[in-house]
Amino acid sequence: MDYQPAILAKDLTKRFGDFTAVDHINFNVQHGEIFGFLGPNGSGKTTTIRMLLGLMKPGEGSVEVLGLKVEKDTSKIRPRVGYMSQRFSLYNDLTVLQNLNFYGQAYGLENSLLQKRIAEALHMAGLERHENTQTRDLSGGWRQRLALGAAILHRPEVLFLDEPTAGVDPLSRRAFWDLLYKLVSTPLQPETNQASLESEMREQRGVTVFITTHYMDEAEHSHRLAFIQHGKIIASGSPIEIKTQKMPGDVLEISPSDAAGAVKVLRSAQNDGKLPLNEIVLYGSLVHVIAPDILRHEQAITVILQNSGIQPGVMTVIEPSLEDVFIACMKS
Amino acid sequence: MNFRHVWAVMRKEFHHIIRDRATLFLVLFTPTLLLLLMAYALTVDIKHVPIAVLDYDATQTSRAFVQQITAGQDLDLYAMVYSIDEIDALLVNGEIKAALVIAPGFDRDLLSLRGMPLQVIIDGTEPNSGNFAVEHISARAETFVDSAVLSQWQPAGVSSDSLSVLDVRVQTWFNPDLKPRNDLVPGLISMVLGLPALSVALTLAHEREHGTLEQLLATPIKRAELLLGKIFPYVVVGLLNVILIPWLAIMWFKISFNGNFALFFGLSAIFMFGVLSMGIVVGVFMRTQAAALALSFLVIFFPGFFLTGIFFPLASMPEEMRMEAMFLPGTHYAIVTRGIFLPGVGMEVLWPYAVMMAVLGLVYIALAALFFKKKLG
Amino acid sequence: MNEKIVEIEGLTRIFKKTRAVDGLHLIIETGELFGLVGPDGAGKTTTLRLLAGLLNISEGTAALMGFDLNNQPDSIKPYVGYMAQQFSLYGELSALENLLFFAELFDVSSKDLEERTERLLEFAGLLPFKNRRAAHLSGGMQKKLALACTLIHEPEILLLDEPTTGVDPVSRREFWNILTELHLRGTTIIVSTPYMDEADRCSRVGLMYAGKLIECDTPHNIRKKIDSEIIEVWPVNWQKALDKVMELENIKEVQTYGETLHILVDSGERQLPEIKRSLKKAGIEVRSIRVAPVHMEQAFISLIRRIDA
Amino acid sequence: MIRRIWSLVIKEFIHLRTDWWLPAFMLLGGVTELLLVAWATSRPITNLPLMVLDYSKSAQSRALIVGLENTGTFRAAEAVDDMHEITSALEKGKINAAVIIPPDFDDMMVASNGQPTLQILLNGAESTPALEALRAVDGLARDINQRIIIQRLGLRSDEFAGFDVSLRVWFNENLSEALYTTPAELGLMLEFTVLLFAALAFSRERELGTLEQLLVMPFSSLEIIIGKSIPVVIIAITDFVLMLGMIHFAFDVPIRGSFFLLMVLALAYLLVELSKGLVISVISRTQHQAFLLVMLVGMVDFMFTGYAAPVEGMPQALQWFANLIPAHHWLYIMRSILLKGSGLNVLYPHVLALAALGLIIGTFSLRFVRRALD
Repeated sequence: MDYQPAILAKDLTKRFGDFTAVDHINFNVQHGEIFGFLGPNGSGKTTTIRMLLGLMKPGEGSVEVLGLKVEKDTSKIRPRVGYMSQRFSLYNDLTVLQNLNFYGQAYGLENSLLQKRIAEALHMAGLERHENTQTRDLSGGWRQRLALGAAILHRPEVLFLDEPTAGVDPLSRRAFWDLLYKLVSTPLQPETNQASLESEMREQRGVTVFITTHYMDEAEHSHRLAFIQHGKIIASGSPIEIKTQKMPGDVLEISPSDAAGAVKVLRSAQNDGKLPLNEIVLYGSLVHVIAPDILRHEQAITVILQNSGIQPGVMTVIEPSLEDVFIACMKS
Repeated sequence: MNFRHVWAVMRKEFHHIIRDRATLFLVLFTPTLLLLLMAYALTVDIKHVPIAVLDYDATQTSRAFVQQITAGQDLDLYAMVYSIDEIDALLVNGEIKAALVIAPGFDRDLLSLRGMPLQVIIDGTEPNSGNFAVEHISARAETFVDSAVLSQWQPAGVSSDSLSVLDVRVQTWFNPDLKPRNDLVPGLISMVLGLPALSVALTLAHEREHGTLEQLLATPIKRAELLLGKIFPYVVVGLLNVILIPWLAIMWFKISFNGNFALFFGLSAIFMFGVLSMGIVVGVFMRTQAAALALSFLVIFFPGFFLTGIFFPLASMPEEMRMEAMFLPGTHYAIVTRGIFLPGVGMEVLWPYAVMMAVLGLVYIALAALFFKKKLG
Repeated sequence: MNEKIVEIEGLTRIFKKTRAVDGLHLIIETGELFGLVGPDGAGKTTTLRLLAGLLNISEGTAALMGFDLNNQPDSIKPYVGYMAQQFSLYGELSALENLLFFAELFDVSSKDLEERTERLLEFAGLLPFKNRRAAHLSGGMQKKLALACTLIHEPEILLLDEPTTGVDPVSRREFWNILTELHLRGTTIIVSTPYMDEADRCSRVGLMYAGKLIECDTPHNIRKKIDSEIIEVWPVNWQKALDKVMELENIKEVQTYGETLHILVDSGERQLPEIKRSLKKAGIEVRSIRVAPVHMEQAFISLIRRIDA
Repeated sequence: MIRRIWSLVIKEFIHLRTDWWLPAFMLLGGVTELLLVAWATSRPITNLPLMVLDYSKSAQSRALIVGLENTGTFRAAEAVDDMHEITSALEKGKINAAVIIPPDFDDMMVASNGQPTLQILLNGAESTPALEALRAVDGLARDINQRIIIQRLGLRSDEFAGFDVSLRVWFNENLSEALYTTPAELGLMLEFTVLLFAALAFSRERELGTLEQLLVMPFSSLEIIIGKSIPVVIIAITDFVLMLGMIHFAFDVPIRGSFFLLMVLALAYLLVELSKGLVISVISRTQHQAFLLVMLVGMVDFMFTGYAAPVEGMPQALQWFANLIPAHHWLYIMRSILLKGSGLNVLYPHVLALAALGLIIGTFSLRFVRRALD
């Protein structure tokens, strides 16, 4: 059997009138890989996912999922993939349990297995005591968790997640990523009758995950990433590759006494041409300044800050975070 | 009441209606299309009713009689039959709507003026055609009798004048030919103009379903302002129809419009306010659009169709139903439209109805405001 | 300057059986940028809705600018800007029309109207898109427009419920730049957020848990509350490393984040060599290991864990 | 496949339970509404307000007034003293008819060669009651005429059988309006219920955004359609039975034919309407649009059921068109089974027409909806 990537997109293009939402993008996702698909709002992420799922016909190009042509074999692919859409994957007027039951039955899970999976999903989502709550009464974070629980109920081979952790608290986001890792690293077991032969034939690989997120710290944990902007892929590779290739300089982390003030002062210095910095970013209570060979400017920065009555605090050169890279990419 | 708030909501609603072409088209033209359709379909003249004749008498007189009743366009002789069973079969099959049975001795009895042994059998499942046949046959029978009497008694000095003793002189006001279309079309306006009320019922539920209501509630807008702002755009949409519909009625259906158009327009506006307030009450109580739709069919559409006296005279309804009909703005408006179209009456006659519609509108909107919680939980 | 603009005492809201907000006490002074954080379902949204006058208070009192919410829920509305979590603009209306709509509802005088809408659109970077329908704006632009809508009446207090959820990092920063700007101008802002880097940008942070406020302090102090330093390890084999680290002594807590481990210790400097050694001995390869600054996120997780336990 | 469909059916029912107004409307609302409407409309036209201006004030004129009241068409007549009152009442629409009896009425009636006159004023602004009033007055006049003629000709009344045509009404011996109106009203409500709910099936999920999720699940489009349809059909058929029971027990509408046949054909009819509803559902982007389309389609159908006006009287083109309307055939079938006790041997042309239409509309709908969903 020829080697097939889990997802293969060739020259994928979609136009809406004059507007090209997705513009000849190419990528592949290997089995058992977490593939992060990052881009600003409106860059074509959701359109791409819709084409990958066969919800939208590509204008040009083709998509293969699990070695099958999406346009032709939609019905064969659907049972083997899971999808969590950005906002609306649950029925608001159904209870938590009813939603899960519906998902499970729709994917043909047998009763005992379904009960087991539902119990697991409830546990993962931390919703054990809320089975009978109507979904519209859940908080935003809980809703996302429930939607994820529902999407993996049938243990899909490929999981498409469109901003699964939006609005989810940090604790649950971590639990969620732990779970993703577990899914990816646990070999698929042919629990359902369908497709068992094929699954056995494939090697011991876990779930393939195609994920979009706006949390760059999360994205950092993907195996591979693609940045998309204006419908084009502008960078791809492992997080480290992207960081080393795409970063316009080093990052100096400063913890000044007044972070917002420090940004102002440094920006004006930058505008006056006193400091040749690429980027000055407020990062919580910290400030990141980015420039090639940053240590050259350390002294100047200290002086400028002190002159404005701001204590520069500790300054360390750190590995750039993906967020720094992302923003740098989007701005260039 | 801050009219700027009302205006703001109103403009927003307008945008909702106008920006979505398909909805705009449907909202604007559904009432007119329905009226056009109903005016055509509901006001047909009955013609060519198929009947069967069973002539036991089989005389020249009876044949002449049959000839006479089937002469015009009204009744068509479907078949001459020879037994009641045949009539039964034809009626069951729906091939005829009525049957005429001429008893043996028809000729003899008629000439001796002992009576008129005729029987008409009609299909009770479709009384419209059946009754029409009965009336037609009765009328013909009468003239037939008259001529029989005349031929017998002329020698004794009886003239045709003295036979029609009681001279009934009928004068029909406002609609001389009693054409149903002339009063049904004005009446139907009240029904089709009720349609925007159903749209209004949806708008509140729409905001609830889409989450925009939460944001709206956080503004200083008052309940009544919000509700009025939602109603007015549909009043305007309705009033566009109020211009279109009389034009259609006059130009297309050749119905005379005898009243004052400005008055008609003004009273229509009051009606729109009344019926839309009713719609907004539904919207206030229902959480989802689907439910709002269902309820408005129940309390606005069907009653507007059946209980407002358009098809069925209010006077003949049970007392309780008449009471209920009083709560429907459409009941009053149907009187108004007919009054303005046909007799062309003015405010001196119509003011009680105008007052009733306005009062109903105010009561409904007050009710809506009362039950519309400016809170989420 | 430092008056109490928000005073909450024993604020409670009960839904059927659950106490979504349970005896909340909080005082916020004029000009604060107050961040509300907490796990999902902690009651943040309910609190904000209560403050916006959208829900009835079950028990307790809350006053905004001296107006009691129990008695004068409508009096506060002109002074408050509220942005709901699922803020949906009217998609059929253009950006400008949305703005004008709220301006009129908030009684912005007509002479200010034009100047103010222009300024806000400019402020939100939406000037080139002012005639585009809201439905056709990108997610980030929609959020900025939503914020502009809540700012149109120049409210004294801003209540923002997870305003940046689903927004990309670039737009998120722009959004927060706007907030910081407002903060510097003296607007009181209460914002709930699941992003801990955002919490870090607040002047004060309240940590909610099960309807109660369990911590309330400056970000700096909250980070100190965990009383630890952090050693960040990126091992080759994550599961094995975790098992080993858990066995180590003198360790307060281990947090996992994807493939990285955050080990909370008393002193990073001192314990880093120890840990390096132990891992090496156990044959665990690491890609990197270093002492990392404590972020709000680690503090948050640690604090929540302590309560849970 | 069955399991997947079943899961959808369950989900739809849960929606209905949470949004309980919907089924309440379908089941109880429909029945209650039908009860009210039928109650209000199933009476013959009676009780019409009448004014009498009696210049004669004689025994003859009083007898005439009693005669008018005895027709049952009019309410007790209101006596007035001058013409002005009648004019104003007519203009205000307070009365449907007025009778003016001239001063010489009594004399003319009694005189051997007299020709009494009677003036009737009808309010044409309401033509239906006006026609009914005219009919009643005509009938009475005919009776009086006969009586006078007999009297004047010196006939012996015991030999005379009268010239009235005797009337027999088949299938509806008492000429009860209810037998005629209620099945049609039932048909109308049933149609709207089915159309409305089918039309919401997809437009609702599309508007709320859940349709996308449904489409990526391993449902085939056929399964989705079936799953969405079953609850509608179940509820509609229950609704039908309830409404049928109601008109049977409350309005004495008989079920003379085969109940089984009626149910089978009802089911067939519901499927046709369902198909139409589903098409509306996929072409509408919002629930609002779906509703407006239902109004249009539903009312077009209703016009051709023969409820308010017989189809036979319509222009030829419309009569031809009526044959394309499933509701037209269905109402004919329902009336025939209920009132005439007809069987398939009689109904087959309409049954075949319904089946053919069902097949065409159903196939089209299925292909159209599937294409829209894929």
